[in-house]
Amino acid sequence: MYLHIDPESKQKECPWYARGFCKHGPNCRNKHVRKLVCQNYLTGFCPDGLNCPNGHPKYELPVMYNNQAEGSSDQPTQQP
Amino acid sequence: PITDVDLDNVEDKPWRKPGADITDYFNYGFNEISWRSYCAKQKMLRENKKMMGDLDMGDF
Amino acid sequence: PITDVDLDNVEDKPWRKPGADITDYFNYGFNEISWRSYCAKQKMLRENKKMMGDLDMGDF
Ligand SMILES: [Zn+2]
Ligand SMILES: [Zn+2]
Repeated sequence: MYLHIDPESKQKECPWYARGFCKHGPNCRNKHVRKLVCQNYLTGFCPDGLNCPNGHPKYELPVMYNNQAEGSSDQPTQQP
Repeated sequence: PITDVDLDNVEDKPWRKPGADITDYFNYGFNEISWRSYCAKQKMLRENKKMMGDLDMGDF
Repeated sequence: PITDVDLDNVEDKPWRKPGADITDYFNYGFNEISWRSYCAKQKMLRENKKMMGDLDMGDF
Protein backbone atom coordinates (compact mmCIF):
# COMPACT_ATOMS: atom_id res chain seq x y z
CA MET A 1 0.00 0.00 0.00
CA TYR A 2 1.25 3.48 -0.88
CA LEU A 3 1.15 5.71 2.13
CA HIS A 4 0.78 8.95 0.23
CA ILE A 5 -1.96 9.65 2.74
CA ASP A 6 -0.80 10.60 6.18
CA PRO A 7 -1.55 7.59 8.37
CA GLU A 8 -2.25 9.95 11.26
CA SER A 9 -5.36 11.17 9.49
CA LYS A 10 -6.61 7.59 9.14
CA GLN A 11 -7.55 7.35 12.76
CA LYS A 12 -11.27 7.63 12.28
CA GLU A 13 -13.25 4.64 11.10
CA CYS A 14 -14.82 5.26 7.70
CA PRO A 15 -18.62 5.46 8.14
CA TRP A 16 -19.28 4.40 4.57
CA TYR A 17 -17.03 1.37 4.76
CA ALA A 18 -18.58 0.44 8.11
CA ARG A 19 -21.90 0.38 6.23
CA GLY A 20 -20.53 -1.90 3.54
CA PHE A 21 -19.10 0.16 0.71
CA CYS A 22 -16.78 3.14 0.23
CA LYS A 23 -16.01 4.33 -3.26
CA HIS A 24 -12.68 5.81 -2.22
CA GLY A 25 -11.19 2.42 -1.54
CA PRO A 26 -7.49 2.53 -0.63
CA ASN A 27 -7.43 6.31 -1.18
CA CYS A 28 -9.96 6.99 1.55
CA ARG A 29 -8.88 9.39 4.25
CA ASN A 30 -10.57 7.29 6.89
CA LYS A 31 -9.69 3.89 8.21
CA HIS A 32 -11.34 0.90 6.55
CA VAL A 33 -11.93 -1.65 9.28
CA ARG A 34 -12.60 -5.06 7.78
CA LYS A 35 -15.22 -7.10 9.60
CA LEU A 36 -17.27 -10.23 9.25
CA VAL A 37 -20.93 -9.62 8.78
CA CYS A 38 -23.51 -10.65 11.36
CA GLN A 39 -25.87 -13.06 9.62
CA ASN A 40 -28.61 -12.32 12.13
CA TYR A 41 -28.46 -8.62 11.42
CA LEU A 42 -28.51 -9.32 7.69
CA THR A 43 -31.66 -11.32 8.29
CA GLY A 44 -33.14 -8.41 10.21
CA PHE A 45 -32.49 -8.73 13.94
CA CYS A 46 -29.57 -9.44 16.24
CA PRO A 47 -30.22 -9.64 19.99
CA ASP A 48 -26.57 -8.81 20.75
CA GLY A 49 -26.65 -5.26 19.43
CA LEU A 50 -23.43 -3.41 20.18
CA ASN A 51 -22.00 -6.48 21.92
CA CYS A 52 -22.11 -8.52 18.74
CA PRO A 53 -18.63 -9.61 17.67
CA ASN A 54 -19.62 -9.29 14.01
CA GLY A 55 -20.47 -6.24 11.95
CA HIS A 56 -23.90 -4.71 11.70
CA PRO A 57 -23.95 -2.73 8.43
CA LYS A 58 -26.30 0.14 9.19
CA TYR A 59 -28.50 1.82 6.64
CA GLU A 60 -28.33 5.42 7.75
CA LEU A 61 -25.13 7.41 7.90
CA PRO A 62 -24.41 9.39 11.04
CA VAL A 63 -26.30 12.70 11.00
CA MET A 64 -23.25 14.80 10.24
CA TYR A 65 -22.68 12.87 7.01
CA ASN A 66 -26.24 13.00 5.81
CA ASN A 67 -25.71 15.88 3.41
CA GLN A 68 -23.08 13.83 1.65
CA ALA A 69 -25.11 10.87 0.53
CA GLU A 70 -22.76 10.29 -2.39
CA GLY A 71 -19.79 10.08 -0.11
CA SER A 72 -18.29 12.95 -2.09
CA SER A 73 -16.04 13.92 0.77
CA ASP A 74 -14.67 12.06 3.69
CA GLN A 75 -14.57 15.11 5.87
CA PRO A 76 -17.61 15.52 8.06
CA THR A 77 -19.41 18.81 7.77
CA GLN A 78 -19.62 20.35 11.18
CA GLN A 79 -23.22 20.96 12.02
CA PRO A 80 -23.95 23.95 14.25
CA PRO B 1 -32.74 -19.26 12.18
CA ILE B 2 -33.04 -15.93 13.98
CA THR B 3 -36.59 -15.57 12.68
CA ASP B 4 -37.54 -18.46 14.97
CA VAL B 5 -36.25 -16.68 18.07
CA ASP B 6 -39.16 -15.39 20.10
CA LEU B 7 -38.50 -11.82 21.20
CA ASP B 8 -40.26 -12.68 24.45
CA ASN B 9 -37.35 -14.98 25.24
CA VAL B 10 -34.75 -12.27 24.83
CA GLU B 11 -33.88 -11.20 28.33
CA ASP B 12 -34.29 -7.55 29.33
CA LYS B 13 -34.80 -6.36 25.71
CA PRO B 14 -31.79 -4.04 25.64
CA TRP B 15 -33.10 -2.10 22.62
CA ARG B 16 -35.89 -0.72 24.81
CA LYS B 17 -33.49 0.85 27.27
CA PRO B 18 -33.15 4.63 27.36
CA GLY B 19 -30.34 5.76 25.10
CA ALA B 20 -30.37 2.50 23.14
CA ASP B 21 -30.25 2.76 19.36
CA ILE B 22 -32.81 0.37 17.93
CA THR B 23 -30.87 0.16 14.66
CA ASP B 24 -28.06 -1.58 16.56
CA TYR B 25 -30.48 -4.49 16.92
CA PHE B 26 -33.01 -4.23 14.11
CA ASN B 27 -32.11 -3.84 10.45
CA TYR B 28 -34.34 -2.72 7.57
CA GLY B 29 -36.23 -0.28 9.80
CA PHE B 30 -37.86 -3.08 11.75
CA ASN B 31 -39.13 -2.54 15.25
CA GLU B 32 -40.39 -5.14 17.70
CA ILE B 33 -43.87 -5.22 16.22
CA SER B 34 -42.97 -5.25 12.54
CA TRP B 35 -40.20 -7.80 13.16
CA ARG B 36 -42.67 -10.17 14.82
CA SER B 37 -45.05 -9.93 11.90
CA TYR B 38 -42.21 -10.40 9.42
CA CYS B 39 -41.10 -13.57 11.26
CA ALA B 40 -44.64 -14.90 11.28
CA LYS B 41 -44.89 -14.30 7.55
CA GLN B 42 -41.53 -15.99 6.91
CA LYS B 43 -42.65 -19.00 8.92
CA MET B 44 -45.86 -19.22 6.93
CA LEU B 45 -43.96 -19.01 3.67
CA ARG B 46 -41.58 -21.77 4.78
CA GLU B 47 -44.45 -24.02 5.73
CA ASN B 48 -46.24 -23.33 2.49
CA LYS B 49 -43.12 -24.20 0.57
CA LYS B 50 -42.74 -27.44 2.48
CA MET B 51 -46.30 -28.38 1.65
CA MET B 52 -45.78 -27.51 -1.98
CA GLY B 53 -42.65 -29.61 -1.99
CA ASP B 54 -44.80 -32.61 -1.12
CA LEU B 55 -46.82 -32.05 -4.26
CA ASP B 56 -45.60 -32.63 -7.75
CA MET B 57 -44.09 -29.31 -8.66
CA GLY B 58 -44.47 -30.19 -12.31
CA ASP B 59 -48.11 -29.22 -12.00
CA PHE B 60 -47.21 -25.59 -11.41
CA PRO C 1 -28.62 6.31 3.70
CA ILE C 2 -25.82 4.24 2.23
CA THR C 3 -28.13 2.93 -0.50
CA ASP C 4 -28.04 6.40 -2.08
CA VAL C 5 -24.52 5.60 -3.22
CA ASP C 6 -25.28 4.18 -6.63
CA LEU C 7 -22.53 1.89 -7.88
CA ASP C 8 -23.51 2.84 -11.43
CA ASN C 9 -22.53 6.42 -10.69
CA VAL C 10 -19.08 5.50 -9.47
CA GLU C 11 -16.85 6.31 -12.38
CA ASP C 12 -14.59 3.61 -13.80
CA LYS C 13 -15.35 1.18 -10.93
CA PRO C 14 -11.79 1.05 -9.61
CA TRP C 15 -12.38 -2.18 -7.67
CA ARG C 16 -12.72 -4.01 -11.00
CA LYS C 17 -9.26 -3.00 -12.16
CA PRO C 18 -6.48 -5.54 -12.28
CA GLY C 19 -4.52 -5.50 -9.06
CA ALA C 20 -7.32 -3.81 -7.15
CA ASP C 21 -8.27 -5.30 -3.81
CA ILE C 22 -12.04 -5.46 -3.68
CA THR C 23 -11.95 -5.53 0.14
CA ASP C 24 -10.58 -1.97 0.04
CA TYR C 25 -13.98 -0.94 -1.28
CA PHE C 26 -16.45 -3.52 0.00
CA ASN C 27 -16.60 -4.61 3.61
CA TYR C 28 -18.16 -7.82 5.02
CA GLY C 29 -17.23 -9.87 1.96
CA PHE C 30 -19.67 -7.97 -0.22
CA ASN C 31 -19.02 -7.77 -3.93
CA GLU C 32 -20.80 -5.74 -6.57
CA ILE C 33 -23.57 -8.30 -6.96
CA SER C 34 -24.21 -9.09 -3.31
CA TRP C 35 -24.00 -5.40 -2.42
CA ARG C 36 -26.66 -4.54 -4.98
CA SER C 37 -28.95 -7.24 -3.70
CA TYR C 38 -28.40 -6.09 -0.11
CA CYS C 39 -29.38 -2.55 -1.13
CA ALA C 40 -32.41 -3.91 -2.99
CA LYS C 41 -33.48 -5.80 0.12
CA GLN C 42 -33.13 -2.63 2.19
CA LYS C 43 -35.31 -0.70 -0.22
CA MET C 44 -37.89 -3.42 -0.58
CA LEU C 45 -38.37 -4.10 3.12
CA ARG C 46 -38.43 -0.41 3.99
CA GLU C 47 -41.00 0.36 1.31
CA ASN C 48 -43.08 -2.63 2.32
CA LYS C 49 -43.05 -1.47 5.87
CA LYS C 50 -44.23 1.97 4.85
CA MET C 51 -47.16 0.35 3.08
CA MET C 52 -47.86 -1.89 6.04
CA GLY C 53 -47.86 1.16 8.25
CA ASP C 54 -50.94 2.36 6.43
CA LEU C 55 -52.74 -0.86 7.29
CA ASP C 56 -53.78 -2.09 10.65
CA MET C 57 -50.78 -4.07 11.89
CA GLY C 58 -53.19 -6.20 13.88
CA ASP C 59 -53.97 -8.00 10.65
CA PHE C 60 -50.53 -9.53 10.52
ZN1 LIG D 1 -13.81 5.14 3.21
ZN1 LIG E 1 -25.02 -9.38 15.45
